[in-house]
Amino acid sequence: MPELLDGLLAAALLGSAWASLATRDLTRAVVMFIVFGLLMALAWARLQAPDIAIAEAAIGAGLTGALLLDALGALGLRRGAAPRDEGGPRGEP
Amino acid sequence: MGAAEGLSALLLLLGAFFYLAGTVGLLRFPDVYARLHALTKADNLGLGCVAAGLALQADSLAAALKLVLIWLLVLAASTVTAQAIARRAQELGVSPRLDAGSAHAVDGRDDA
Amino acid sequence: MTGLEGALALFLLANLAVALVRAARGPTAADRMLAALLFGSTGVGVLLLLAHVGTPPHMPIVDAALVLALLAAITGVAFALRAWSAEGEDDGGRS
Amino acid sequence: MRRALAAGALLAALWWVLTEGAGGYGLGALFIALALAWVLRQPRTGTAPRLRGAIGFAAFFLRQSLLGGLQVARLALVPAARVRPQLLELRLNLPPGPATQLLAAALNLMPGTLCVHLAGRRLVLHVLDARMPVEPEVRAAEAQLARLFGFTS
Repeated sequence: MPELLDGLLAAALLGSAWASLATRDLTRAVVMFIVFGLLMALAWARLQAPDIAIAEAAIGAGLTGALLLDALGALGLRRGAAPRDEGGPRGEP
Repeated sequence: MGAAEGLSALLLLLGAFFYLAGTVGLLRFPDVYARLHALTKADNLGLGCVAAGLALQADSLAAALKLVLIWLLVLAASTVTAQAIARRAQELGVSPRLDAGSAHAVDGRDDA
Repeated sequence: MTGLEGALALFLLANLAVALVRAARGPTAADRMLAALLFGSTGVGVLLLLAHVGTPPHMPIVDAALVLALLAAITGVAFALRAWSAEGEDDGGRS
Repeated sequence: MRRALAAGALLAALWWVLTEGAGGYGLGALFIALALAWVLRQPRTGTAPRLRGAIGFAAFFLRQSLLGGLQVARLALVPAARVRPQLLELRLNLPPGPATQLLAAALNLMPGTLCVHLAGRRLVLHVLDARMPVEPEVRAAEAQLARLFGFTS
């Protein structure tokens, strides 16, 4: 049972990290990064390291996510009419 | 002891059920607004049941109240977030998918 | 009792893995963000359960859940107020 | 003075819960004093919640959010069920301010309602199931909040 839990956690971590890196859609990358931070906090908790889990939850999932989303908004505003031109026609796999 | 443990297990299972409902709703509901319903209501009830079930096992009253505090924080966070997203969706002109049968009457009243 | 909690944590994590699919392909930016918010609220539940798994329960993990709950609102509100704009093309495709 | 005592007692209780009753009140007193100073510097809204109303509202809210979760679970898990969304516009009886904001926040967690727009007394709701009697539910919540903030008299 614990092996299954840890395996699933590791797989989800790898999956979200890959999804965050391997996309040209910035919104998707940021959201997957937030998800990765949350999963990382769970992983630290699973490794019996609650202090690092707290730091990861606060910095990785909370503040960095909000800052990246804010940056995304600023980027979209500056580009004006075509907010996501480099993303191409929706980077769906 | 036995009764408290049984109730605790029941609440935990109930919490998992509501979490499942929230996830299925997120996958199944048709648009952003309906998905927000699933996210706020079902998930918060799921967390409430889990927190209550764990609070029954807590060593001290303060530890149990801490779980309740976490639940209240998540409640506040998710209703504020849901409202902010719903409001923004409406400002951006995302039109909700309305029920075909009742949409006309309501639309007429809303435009007035 | 610890067996039940571990099993439920696994179940919730499986829930999250399913929601990960939604986050990865959910068509609009808001759909992705909703999946991230689901990760937040379910993550709090998983952390609470993980804190009670094991023969000596590891209570400091509850504090991690508390911090996560405190900061969950910031990301969602930042998305709604700052990041989500000019989604017209997406929503036309959806509905 | 009453306000300072109530806020101070609440903050002390919060510290007690956060430390799980383990104490550390030297540090705690510092933070409680800082938070209290911040709270007392906030402008008064003129609507202090009543204790009796708070208990009634909490009971009402718990029952309604349980019903809300059950409704979402039914709509999500029963294969034949499907959502019938609609928009509903209401005029609130509560005066605009903290009471209406709390009402909108509470409605987000109650069966089938999601606040889409709130300006003054005008409230637009997204309703998950058009067959549900939403308006009586909103009015009941309004009455509870009026009691909470002492508007009934």
